[in-house]
Amino acid sequence: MLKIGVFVCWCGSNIAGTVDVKAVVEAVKAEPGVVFSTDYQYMCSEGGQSAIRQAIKEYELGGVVICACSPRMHETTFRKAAEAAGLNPYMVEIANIREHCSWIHKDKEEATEKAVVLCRAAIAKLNLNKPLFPGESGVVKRALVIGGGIAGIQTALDIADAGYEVDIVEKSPTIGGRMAQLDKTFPTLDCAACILTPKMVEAAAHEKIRLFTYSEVEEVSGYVGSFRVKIRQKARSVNRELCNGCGECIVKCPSKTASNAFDEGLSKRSAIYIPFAQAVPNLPVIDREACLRFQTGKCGLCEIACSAKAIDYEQEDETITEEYGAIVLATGYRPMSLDRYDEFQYSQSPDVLTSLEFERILNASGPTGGSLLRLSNGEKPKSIVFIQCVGSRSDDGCGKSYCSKICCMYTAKQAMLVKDKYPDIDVTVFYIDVRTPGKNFDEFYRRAAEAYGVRYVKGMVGKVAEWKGRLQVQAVDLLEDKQLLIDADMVVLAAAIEPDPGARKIGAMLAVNMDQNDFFTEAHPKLRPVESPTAGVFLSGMCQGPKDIPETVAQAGAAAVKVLGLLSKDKLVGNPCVAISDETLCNGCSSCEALCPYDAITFEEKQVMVQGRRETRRVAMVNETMCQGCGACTVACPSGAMDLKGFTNRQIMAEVDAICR
Amino acid sequence: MQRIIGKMREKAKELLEAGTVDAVLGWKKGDFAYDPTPAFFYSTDELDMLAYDGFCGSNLSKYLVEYGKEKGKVLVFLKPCDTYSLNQLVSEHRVDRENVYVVGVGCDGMLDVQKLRDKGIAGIEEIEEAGEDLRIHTLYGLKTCPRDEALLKKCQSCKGKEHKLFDDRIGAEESRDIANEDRFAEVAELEKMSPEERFAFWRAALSSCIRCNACREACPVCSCHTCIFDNARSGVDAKANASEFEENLFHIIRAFHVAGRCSDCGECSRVCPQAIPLHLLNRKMIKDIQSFYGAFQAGDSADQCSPLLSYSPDDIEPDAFDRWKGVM
Amino acid sequence: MPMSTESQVQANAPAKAPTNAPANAPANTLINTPGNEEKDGKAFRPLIVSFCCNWCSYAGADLAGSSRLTYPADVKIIRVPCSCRINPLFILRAFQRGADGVIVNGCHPGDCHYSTGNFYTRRRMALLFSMLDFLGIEKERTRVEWVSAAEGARFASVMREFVEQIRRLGENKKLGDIRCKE
Amino acid sequence: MLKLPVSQMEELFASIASEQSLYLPLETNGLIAFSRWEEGKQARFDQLHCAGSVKDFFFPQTENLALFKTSGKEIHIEENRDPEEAFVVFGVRACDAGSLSILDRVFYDEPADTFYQTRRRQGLIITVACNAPEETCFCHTFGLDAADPGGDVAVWLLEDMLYWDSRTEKGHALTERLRGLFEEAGDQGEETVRKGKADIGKIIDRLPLRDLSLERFAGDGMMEKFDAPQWESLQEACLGCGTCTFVCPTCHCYDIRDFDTGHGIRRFRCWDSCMFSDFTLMAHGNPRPSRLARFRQRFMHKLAYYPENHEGLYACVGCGRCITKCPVSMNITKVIKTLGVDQHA
Amino acid sequence: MSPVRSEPAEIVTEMSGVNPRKCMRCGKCSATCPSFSKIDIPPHRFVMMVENGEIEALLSSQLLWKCLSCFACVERCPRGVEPSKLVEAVRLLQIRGQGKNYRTPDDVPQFVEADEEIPQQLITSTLRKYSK
Repeated sequence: MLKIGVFVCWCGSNIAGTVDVKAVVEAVKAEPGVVFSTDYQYMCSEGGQSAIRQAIKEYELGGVVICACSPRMHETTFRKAAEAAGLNPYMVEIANIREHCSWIHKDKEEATEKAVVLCRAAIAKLNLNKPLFPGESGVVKRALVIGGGIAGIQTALDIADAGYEVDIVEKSPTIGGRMAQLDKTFPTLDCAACILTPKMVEAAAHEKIRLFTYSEVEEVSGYVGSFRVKIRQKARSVNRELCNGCGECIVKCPSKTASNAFDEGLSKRSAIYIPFAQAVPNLPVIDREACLRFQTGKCGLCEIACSAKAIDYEQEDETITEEYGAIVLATGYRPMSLDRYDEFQYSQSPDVLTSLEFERILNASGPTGGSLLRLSNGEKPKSIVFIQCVGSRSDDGCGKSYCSKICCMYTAKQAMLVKDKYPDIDVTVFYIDVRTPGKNFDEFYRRAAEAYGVRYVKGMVGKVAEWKGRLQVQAVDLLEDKQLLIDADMVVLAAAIEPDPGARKIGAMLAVNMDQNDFFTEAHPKLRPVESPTAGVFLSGMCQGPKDIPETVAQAGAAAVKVLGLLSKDKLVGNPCVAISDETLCNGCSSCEALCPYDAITFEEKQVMVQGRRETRRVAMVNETMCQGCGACTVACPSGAMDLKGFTNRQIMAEVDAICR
Repeated sequence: MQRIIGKMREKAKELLEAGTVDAVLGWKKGDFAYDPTPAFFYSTDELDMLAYDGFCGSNLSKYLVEYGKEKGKVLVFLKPCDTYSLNQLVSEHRVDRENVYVVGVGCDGMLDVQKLRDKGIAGIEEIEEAGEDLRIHTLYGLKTCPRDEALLKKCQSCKGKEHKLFDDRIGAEESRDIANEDRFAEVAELEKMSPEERFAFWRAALSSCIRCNACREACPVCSCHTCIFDNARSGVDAKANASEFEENLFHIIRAFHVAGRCSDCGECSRVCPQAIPLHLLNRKMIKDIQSFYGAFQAGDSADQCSPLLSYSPDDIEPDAFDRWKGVM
Repeated sequence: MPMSTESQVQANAPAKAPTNAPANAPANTLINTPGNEEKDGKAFRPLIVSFCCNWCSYAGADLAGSSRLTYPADVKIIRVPCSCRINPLFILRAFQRGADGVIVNGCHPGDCHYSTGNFYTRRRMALLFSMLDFLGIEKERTRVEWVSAAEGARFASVMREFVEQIRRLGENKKLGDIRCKE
Repeated sequence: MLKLPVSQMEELFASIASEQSLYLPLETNGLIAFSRWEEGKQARFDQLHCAGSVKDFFFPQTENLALFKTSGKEIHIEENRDPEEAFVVFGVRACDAGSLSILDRVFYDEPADTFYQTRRRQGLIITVACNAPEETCFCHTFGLDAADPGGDVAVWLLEDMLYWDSRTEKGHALTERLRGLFEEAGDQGEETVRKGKADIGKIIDRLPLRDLSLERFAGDGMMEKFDAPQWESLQEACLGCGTCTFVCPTCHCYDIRDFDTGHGIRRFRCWDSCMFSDFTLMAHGNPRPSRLARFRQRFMHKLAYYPENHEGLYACVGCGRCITKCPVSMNITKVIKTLGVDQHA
Repeated sequence: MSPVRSEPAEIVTEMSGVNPRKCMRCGKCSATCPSFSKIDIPPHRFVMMVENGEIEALLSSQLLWKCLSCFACVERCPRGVEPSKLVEAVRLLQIRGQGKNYRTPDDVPQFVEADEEIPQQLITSTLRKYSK
């Protein structure tokens, strides 16, 4: 039987004032296994700890119970003390007789009685304790960033700058993401391309960074420190080694009617294309859906035009498998579809645009070459109306319940840009609230209103109608209680943003949950905002929730730091209190696998010894590195095969028994 | 359903001869009019002993759990309700679907010989199905009984005549329509009682328990290699109910362990030698699951997730369970 | 809950449960009903087992302590990593061994340290409590509370309230094990 | 032989119950089972068998043996036998009555089981002849006579009259105590009983299991069947539950277990079943690891090992409970029939 | 300032099944209302007044009778508040207050036959009242 020592702390008068410490020492002497019990003024002090160490040696104790303050306070202290005396640190149990006893009870007799019970429960548990040893696993010192927008680029750069290798997987042909589509950025009005392009180039040139553009993550296995990821590189039909990016192919391409996604579909592009001038890599890709060669077999002009012989119609998708220690999700966002907002004439009128479309119109590289024109007739508008919160803050089943966070600021920016270039255009913004928390944000918005004369009206637009070649906007001014009818030439809708739909598939592969809006959930909303619940998977940028560029960059850096913290370790030491499956009891039913939040349980066919016979059975295997020790599986397991080390069924029942004795 | 036995034998013969299957799991003729036994048939010349009549109530799915791969592929005859159980076993990886050839057989509702005995019919020698009636030849003369009055409890509220999985079917369209009582009606009756009355009801019922484990052994989802109640290391093992508490514990935990997995096949009540209405506990769980978490029946398909292994952020609070009473 | 109407099931139920008829017929004392009497004439002091998850409710209980917020000593806390570690067996075990009430405390739904643990707890306990109620066991003896680490005051008041509730209910007779009472 | 109009049975019961606890077939929870008689409760002789057998009175499913009390680190052992009680079981059939002699041989064997002994001393068996044997009856195979059921007192219920014939000292003593209730049966009564017996005999001759023969099992016959190939197909249906064992009037295996009450250890015994996977479980496991071995054990015990040790007496009385109660209709008669055929002769 | 939850307000929310607290004051109902020029209390204010318990004032409002029940506000409201249903409920409250509640269903055909010019919406609105 285990030899147990019990140490009852006075905690000065904190415990001893209400609990008769000596009586507790005496009462527990009769408990099974207890060979030694004593009390001390302050167990956590050096004197107290050395008393523990001494007793362990002197009485050859196999385990100790400390009756003191909350284990949340000093469990580690006492475990270390025990370890110093050669005891396994998990052979220490704490009876919380301060927070849960002396501090809440007045009556000394009652408190003493309860302290004895709590101590008994700890002894009963300790009698069933087993030495525990944390598992160790290695760390592959490379990181994967999924998504090559500003979030992904920044995370990758920060990791690479610290000396670790990073791969970026981006599904489109270039990195840059949404930010590359923007004209200017708030609140400084500096040009998006001017600040983004250098980062794109830096990422491409960085010796520690590899770019997998036009690529997708296909499969993920493994766990923190050692993920195996299958990446599919889609066929560009252009040999990236040979191409020199001259662009001759694009000029010669006869198929020029494909919708240009970079311009949000407002312009056309050729079948072979580079998304935009500063694309990284500067490498064309053939859109096989639009290419005559692929659709009809009759063309080949690009091949002829290419002096580098880089066009390769036979090219196929390539799949590579890489190992990583950490994965960062930076899958970004898109503006939601406005199909269900017909009252604003979005689908009917070319002059009703989303903000991102309008951004392209404002952009010098955009469909109008930067001149502000009505797409319906190419004329300069006289009046522009901005409508806020289209699809955001909705509870009607069509939109999003959340605030998209960036619209107030970019609308102010766009209004200001319009007014700056064309002071004669009337600009009206209909808003519900203007939300400007952020450094220099409110000042920025006030500048739009005060310095540029943008008219802000509190109230929503009810409908937009085409009328006599213009748009009639019916709205309300809530402060005046007036209904307004405004003639406008262009209407810009601040569409709600939503996570990129591709994120769902990736989330499922990595066992990262999504909330009801499809944003990835954090490990803890306040304290672990850039970590996903799956160890080794981190979140960066919009995929976690709406945020603007500075916030995205800040989060990208934070995610990078978390990755670095992980990669800088040679070994990962786990929490030894993890689930353990008894393979002789396991039915292989997979109940535990279904609810494990960490994907820590897998099943395999295994030879199992049962009553002296060998049988092949499907049994659960717990990955100790991935398991976080919640214990959900232990209750889901009908056969009782799954147990939790440190909190076994027998231990908890022994505590129950001791308390109810 | 004796009318389809010919086709069943033909099918079994065909598949055994073709080598498609290595064994046939069905029912074997017994000594009396009402006691066919589940049995494996390994050769075609045994097949004349294959039986299918009104007393084939046993759910053969359970036998597939222990059916090892080394024996090869097996043809199993399943009634519609039995297929729910097999689906559940397949979903729990307890049966390899590839290893089983399912022939769904039609069902007229199965009979309970005890119901005849309870009517005072003793010395049963032969039972004929004559339309809506049973003609029972006994040592003490000819007796008759309406067929519907001799149905097994589980067949009084049939989940339907649809086979939820099968490779082939025989007589599925010919299943006789039987009175289909609301399967939750009994549960609802109990819910209406006061807690004291319910307590008395269950005390009376469970105190009859002799812990023979028939309910557990017959239950297709109670398929643990070692039950916690047999496992000396579980801390709750017992061979008898040595106190009222243990009578309760065994059945509460059993119902909880099969919650979300129980296909409501009714075997627990059918096999209980003490006539304890054990299915009510399981049905209560099914009813609760449906009213708390939406439509769900284990065994409907092999790829659905048990409600106890999933959640919704806006689930009801545990203390609010009784507000949902009577919703179903 | 609606009061009972005459029902068939009820009519069949004998008033007192006759025990395992012959097996224990000659006065088998193993099976018996727990005694009803107040011990030594003292006021009834219930025994409450309070399971607390390590991250929220145990910390909440600690905060109650460090804020010196009192609640009756009848409450004894058992620490588990997460409320989802609590097996219905533990709850039944407590009742068997003489607990008069069991309360399960976890993080607020959505705040679970392990993200989803308490969601499972919520479903399991809803079904368990409903089943106990179905068996006629007082549903007031069991409770689930979500207590955050910041809710020390709430922890104390929930415990006070629960103890009071159990005190009013009296001793747990329906789920106790007579063998443990001797 | 004495007699009493059936209409006065209630008075008979009341008289017996005035000094001894009386158990007889009553309907409880939808089952007919031996239960304690109280005034106004209707005895049920219309079904042949009670759900449990008379064994339950002498060898109850659970029984306290001892209590180990701990105080500090010391243990005190206390005997905690359940209290003694004089009792009468009325309505026992020939098969159940016959089972007691099988149990007696086990429990009286030195060292005698004093728990069983005490109950046997305290208990009195009043049998009732089976006017309407069931198709599942095969007591005749074991030499029992449903028409003359034995016990301390044998009773016939014929033509609204109860005929009472005490057979043992205990039976005579009870008869003496109740004498005032009865009339002499007289020659006419004897004749009625004789005719009743003959009628029962006629039915027994028509029973489907009439010809069930143990001929091939006599002597070493069964022992030779240990390796019979038929066990394989017989056991395939068996679920491994303990129903047959627990309803059987002759099965008598038990386990001794300890229960930690928190204040001490309660040692009790309870029925065990050789069908259970944890039967006679030892450190290395169950000595019969397969279901086949466990299934075979039950029948080998009844038909070979027990007779081997008890002058050829089989440990079965042919009550037929296993036939009606087995969830999958596998039972001893099917085993006897299957093994009785020499397939590999 | 604090909203007084008077009893009529509760009746109105109960009758309509509308929770006015969901309103976030965007004004889209008023922006969308085709009768805006004819009404004294714009729909968004109507919702606010219900929330504040000012039913008395609403009972004498013209909006009750000028509202076309076109349900545009219901359709457009991003919060699912359904202002027109609140108007309907107050209107009903007003009618009941006069003791003129409930036409019998038999009245409907006469109603329709009496004037073929009768606007479809009025009939719809009448029928809605019966279903209350």
